[in-house]
Amino acid sequence: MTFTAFAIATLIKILVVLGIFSALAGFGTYLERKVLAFMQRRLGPMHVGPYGLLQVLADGIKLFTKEDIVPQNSVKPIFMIAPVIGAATAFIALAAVPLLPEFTVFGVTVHPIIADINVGVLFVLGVMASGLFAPLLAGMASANKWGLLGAARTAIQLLSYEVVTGLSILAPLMLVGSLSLIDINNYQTGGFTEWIVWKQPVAFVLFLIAGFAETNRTPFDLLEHEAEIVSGYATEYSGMRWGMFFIGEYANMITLGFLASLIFLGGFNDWGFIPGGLAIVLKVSFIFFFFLWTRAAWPHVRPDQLMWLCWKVLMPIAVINVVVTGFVLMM
Amino acid sequence: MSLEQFKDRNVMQNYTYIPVDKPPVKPMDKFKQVMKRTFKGELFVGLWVVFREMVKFDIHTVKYPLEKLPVSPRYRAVHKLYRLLESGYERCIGCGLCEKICIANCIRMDTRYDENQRKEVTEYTINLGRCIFCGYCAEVCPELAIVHGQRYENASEQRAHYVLKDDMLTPLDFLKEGKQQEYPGFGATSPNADERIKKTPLAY
Amino acid sequence: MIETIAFYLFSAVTIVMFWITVSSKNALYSMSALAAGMIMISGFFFLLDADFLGVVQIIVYTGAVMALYAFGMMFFDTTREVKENIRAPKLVFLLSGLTALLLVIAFVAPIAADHIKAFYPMVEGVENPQAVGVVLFTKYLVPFEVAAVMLLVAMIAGIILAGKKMDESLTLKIEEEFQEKGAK
Amino acid sequence: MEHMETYLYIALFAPLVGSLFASLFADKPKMLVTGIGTSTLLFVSWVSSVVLLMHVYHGDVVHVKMMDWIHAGGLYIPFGFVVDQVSATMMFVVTTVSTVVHVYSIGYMDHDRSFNRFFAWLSAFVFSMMVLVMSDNFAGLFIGWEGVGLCSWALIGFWYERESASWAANEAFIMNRIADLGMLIGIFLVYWNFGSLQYDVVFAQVDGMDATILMMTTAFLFIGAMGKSAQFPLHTWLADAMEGPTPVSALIHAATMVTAGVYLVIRANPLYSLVPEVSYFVACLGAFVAIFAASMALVNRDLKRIIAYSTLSQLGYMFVAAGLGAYWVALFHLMTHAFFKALLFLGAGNVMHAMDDELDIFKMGGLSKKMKWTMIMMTLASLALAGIYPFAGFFSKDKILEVAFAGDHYILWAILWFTAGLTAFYSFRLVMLVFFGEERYKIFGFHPHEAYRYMLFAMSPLAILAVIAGFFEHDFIHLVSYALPIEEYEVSHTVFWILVVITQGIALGGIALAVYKYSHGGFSKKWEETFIYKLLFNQYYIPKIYDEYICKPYAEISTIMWKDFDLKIVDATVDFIATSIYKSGMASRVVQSGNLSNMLRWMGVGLLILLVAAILYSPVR
Amino acid sequence: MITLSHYLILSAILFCIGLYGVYRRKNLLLLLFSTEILLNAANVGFAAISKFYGDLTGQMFAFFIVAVAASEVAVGLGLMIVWYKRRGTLDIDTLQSMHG
Repeated sequence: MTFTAFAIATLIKILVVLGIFSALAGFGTYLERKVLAFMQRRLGPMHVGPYGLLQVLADGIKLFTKEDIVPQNSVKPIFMIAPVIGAATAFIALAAVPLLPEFTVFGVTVHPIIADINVGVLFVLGVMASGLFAPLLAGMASANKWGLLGAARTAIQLLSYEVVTGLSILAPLMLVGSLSLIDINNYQTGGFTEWIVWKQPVAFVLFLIAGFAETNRTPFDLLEHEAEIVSGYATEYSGMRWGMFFIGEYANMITLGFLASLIFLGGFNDWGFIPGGLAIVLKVSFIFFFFLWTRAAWPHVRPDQLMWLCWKVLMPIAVINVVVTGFVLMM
Repeated sequence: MSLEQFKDRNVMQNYTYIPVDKPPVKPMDKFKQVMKRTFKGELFVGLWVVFREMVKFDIHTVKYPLEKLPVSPRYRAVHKLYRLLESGYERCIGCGLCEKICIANCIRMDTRYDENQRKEVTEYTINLGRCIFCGYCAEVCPELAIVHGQRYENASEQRAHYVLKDDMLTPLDFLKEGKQQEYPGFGATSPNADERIKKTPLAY
Repeated sequence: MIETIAFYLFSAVTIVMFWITVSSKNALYSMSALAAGMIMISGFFFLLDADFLGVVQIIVYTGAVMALYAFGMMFFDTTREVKENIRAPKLVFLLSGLTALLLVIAFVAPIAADHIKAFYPMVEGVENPQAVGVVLFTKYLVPFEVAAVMLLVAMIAGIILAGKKMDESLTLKIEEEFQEKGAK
Repeated sequence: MEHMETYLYIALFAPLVGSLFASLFADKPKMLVTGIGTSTLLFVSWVSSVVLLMHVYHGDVVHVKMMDWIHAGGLYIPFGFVVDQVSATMMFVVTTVSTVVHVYSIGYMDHDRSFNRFFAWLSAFVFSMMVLVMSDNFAGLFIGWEGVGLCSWALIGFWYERESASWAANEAFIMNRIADLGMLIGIFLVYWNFGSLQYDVVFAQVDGMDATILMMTTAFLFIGAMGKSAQFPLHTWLADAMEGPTPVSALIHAATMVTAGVYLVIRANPLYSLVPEVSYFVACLGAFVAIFAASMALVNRDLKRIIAYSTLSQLGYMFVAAGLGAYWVALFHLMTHAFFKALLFLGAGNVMHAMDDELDIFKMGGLSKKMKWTMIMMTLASLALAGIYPFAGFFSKDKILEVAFAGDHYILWAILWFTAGLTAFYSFRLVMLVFFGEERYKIFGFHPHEAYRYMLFAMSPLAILAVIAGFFEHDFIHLVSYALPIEEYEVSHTVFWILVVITQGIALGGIALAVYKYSHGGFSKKWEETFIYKLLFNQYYIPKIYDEYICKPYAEISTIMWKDFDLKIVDATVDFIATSIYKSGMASRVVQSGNLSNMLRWMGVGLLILLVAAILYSPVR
Repeated sequence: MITLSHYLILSAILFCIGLYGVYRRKNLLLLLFSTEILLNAANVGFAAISKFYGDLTGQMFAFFIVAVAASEVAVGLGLMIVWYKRRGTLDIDTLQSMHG
């Protein structure tokens, strides 16, 4: 492929991914509200459009047209950049994720991955990790004590759970022997029984728990715990800047869903009669639903419980899992 | 939901008492608790409950502006000022008890003697912005002239709207149509009041 | 082509970011700029086919180190203006400028060239993480283990230092503190 | 062979263990367990030595290499031990005497404050001595050599509160150091020329060596031997060393350490036998010392000094034998001498104890009633010393005379013959003055008493050996014939018997003279006015000469060097350097402001300089 | 075409920016920032040499530098916290109780 073709293809992929996932993130908020409502015997948004479907649009319009308030004592450039970091890192992380199996459109074979780097998993994790700068900088720049507390919680929570994420993912990587997500996917071509989740159930659970913390979801959403610190790092934000945090958060959730599906749940391989492309969408949807589900079911934890859970429960389990995996592999 | 259901205040049989243990202090105990709670499936119980509710789709939403829940007769919403059924005069005799008893200081009245040497109420305002809807005024009124109504939607664009006496006073045509119901609610005598009265020595 | 563009782009951004880091009076600017610079550095690593190093750079530096610094900043209340009494700024410029000049001369002149021999040549067809792993766990096993121990020690040291009671030092005690203790 | 190594290590290290054990309690008050413990361990060592002696009796040699001691560059000195016939004999002698002395000391040091310390040092000495005799190389020998010197110093100065004791200790130590320098030079010469310090390696290469080198080597080694064995002119320390506790004198200054010089000559016999000049000098010096010391013993009034001089004299005999090439005779005399001289000293210790540490024999007399067993044992020892048949001394001493006569060294023979007479005389002078005659001690108010029973029992093995050791001559010859040259002396039967008779005659004559004279009141006072008496009594004025002509000029030179050279030149130079450094430090102190920022800038300056240097002097440019 | 010299010069420039920061900064935290720049500059140089000479040793060095940097942050930050608790400031000029 020539350079130009490559550039154009990549550009198109970028645009498509950006567009789809922005929309998905918006749609995610609608889904969340609906699912939560149903689980709480409510109806959720109903008034805008049929079944409230246009609520997303309404919210979007509201956010875009709202006044962009920048507090006087804040560090303005950083205050303004922080939400962008949040959204950008979420999308950059998506760049190394193979979203679908290869398919052909108009006679052109499309690899639905923007950049296939051979350290894919690490790249995704790394970029998602650097996403912590969004709430961190936002909280520190916004000259608000709740913001600062939210930033401090960001630092400890995301930093700690990164360790668990990395360690939990290490064991499957040892099985596969590659850091490329495509290789990991191909490892599980054998079908349902070949999914890594059966070989590494502990790692899967750990990865999910850590994922909750990394994406800042209930029961670990301490960064913006309404009952304690108003809205945490986002206290001073409004309008589109506030919205960007949420686009980032939902994009991260989807990325995580893709990661979990690819690494543990068989990826985009055909699943029985279901074609691979649909299979992965189903899996990601389930994981996304699972995020909402737990939010409806489970309460928050306290920050000290969170740290305790990370360092004294999850991390040792993860290390033991890695060691056991190592021994098993050696034998 | 019928009114009878609403009146039944005996809810004790639905209460569930949850035994509360002392929280664990030692790390090992904490760990045991986490393990217990994890593997006992309590977490999954929560998940199952919400999932069941979602699947059952037993929606309890009241589409409020479109449908409203019935209000208890003893509900204390915006006041009503009643008129005498026969003459159409206001029931208020200007005794000033409500003004005295109001703990939010929201009732204000001016009175004077009219030409018949009867007391006449010239000004009567209730500042709903300040009112806490405690019901003392209705309770203390000897004439059942001021009572609490059922109107709880009192949003407005101006504060001035919160003190309009005309909104509370039963309109005359309304009275004529016989729509002023005798008040059984808060501040009114209970239906079995006669039985509950203890006879005083004077009665003999 | 794209490598050249990327190199110059990254270079420019990195230099600007690092310059902001060292010269800004606002500590938050410094930190953000440093973090940005670190990510750009990882871009160089990707350009240089050191994928694994690049990812490590992102995870360790931006993920961990800079977050720790941010945490420290919250501790030290330095999220705002930093007052610094800078002495002899000209000397500073002179020193670093001269060093830069000399270093550039040293690198432009082919002093170091043609004298380096590859001890662990990269093998074609082997991915970078794999190659890195092989070298790291054979030739550099002992340094690797030592580095691991060092990190562990540093972690323990950090915990102990930041823990309670460590700010009470007998040797550095100020006179009043002793009297205070005595009064109790 | 394996278990023989075990015996070797037991024999070697049991005393060390005892010493370390006792030293644990060195600063504690008396604890009987230290004495008993060290004695037991020494007994164990003795048993091992006897087992080793039995083992080597038929010509086997136990040789172990314990470790590489020094291995630096070309210098390679393994640390090993050898038990051949010579060292087995020495080990037997050393452990026997020291076991006896240890047991004896439990009684002798009974009331001493530093009981534990004494046993720590005493056992340490035995260990050093064992190292000395068992080492298979000159380096190990030197270690033992210095070790016994150190222990000797500590034990002579055991009662360090006494000025005289510590003076005597230092004197002994310094004298030995002077001699050790010679010894060290000798060892260096050995290493330089032979490339090794191992005995077997060295002795195997002896034949092709240059005569001059051999002569120098042997001469320097002999200087060391002279110091250790207190030969003229380094003899003064031995008499002064009597300041130490009597068991120490018995063990160190009679039986073992002082014979180390003889042992060295015997051990190095392949060297000495090739250098007749030095050997002859050794013999002459030995003969001179024999008569020289005996003459001083004639008039001395000090109980222990008399015995010390007799020790000197007997060492002279041994050197004569060694110098004349009859090494086995020297060794034999060494052994017998060890037994009876130790016995003599221990008896003297009993007497001292009885007399409250009084040493003047003219204040004693008639003690035989109170101390019968001591008297008997000391008389036996004296008879042995005098060389009367059938006591041990007869066999060895007579052999020496025979060797001298057979080697046509008639002058030496005459001197030794005369000395034998003197020996008999002074030993019985001592016995008579102490045990017989009028009871002078009563004048001075002493209340003598016999020593503890177990002390006497401890001495009894020595007494028995002093009597019968001589009869083992043939066994001894058989034993040492594996290690030493045995030469048959061509003396006809008649001559042999004549010699025996003459020697016995003069010895008996000496005894008779002493017994007769001192049972009748001794010599008259006018003898003390004669020049000879004064000369002898003042030890030929040698201590005085040393003091006048060596010590004092040395002190003066030292003073001059101190005041003029040291203070004015050396100190001034050093002070100048120090002051200049101090001043420059004061001047540059400001640089060290403690300000991190400034330091970082200085670091930058350094970096800049290095960069310039790197660019200018790049090796790959 | 980008050659080794490009990278090395970039590395040198970054290094000198870091040096400038080290000389100039008086706040301990910001001083540590500058040292991070120094380390990163070195890392770029190492990685570049590693690439252009086809030798992994450079990358190995870079890895160990990263490890060192991480340890340095942990310990350095701990020390700074202790210092800040005692003195309430991070100015280097207050940190000279041992001047000669």
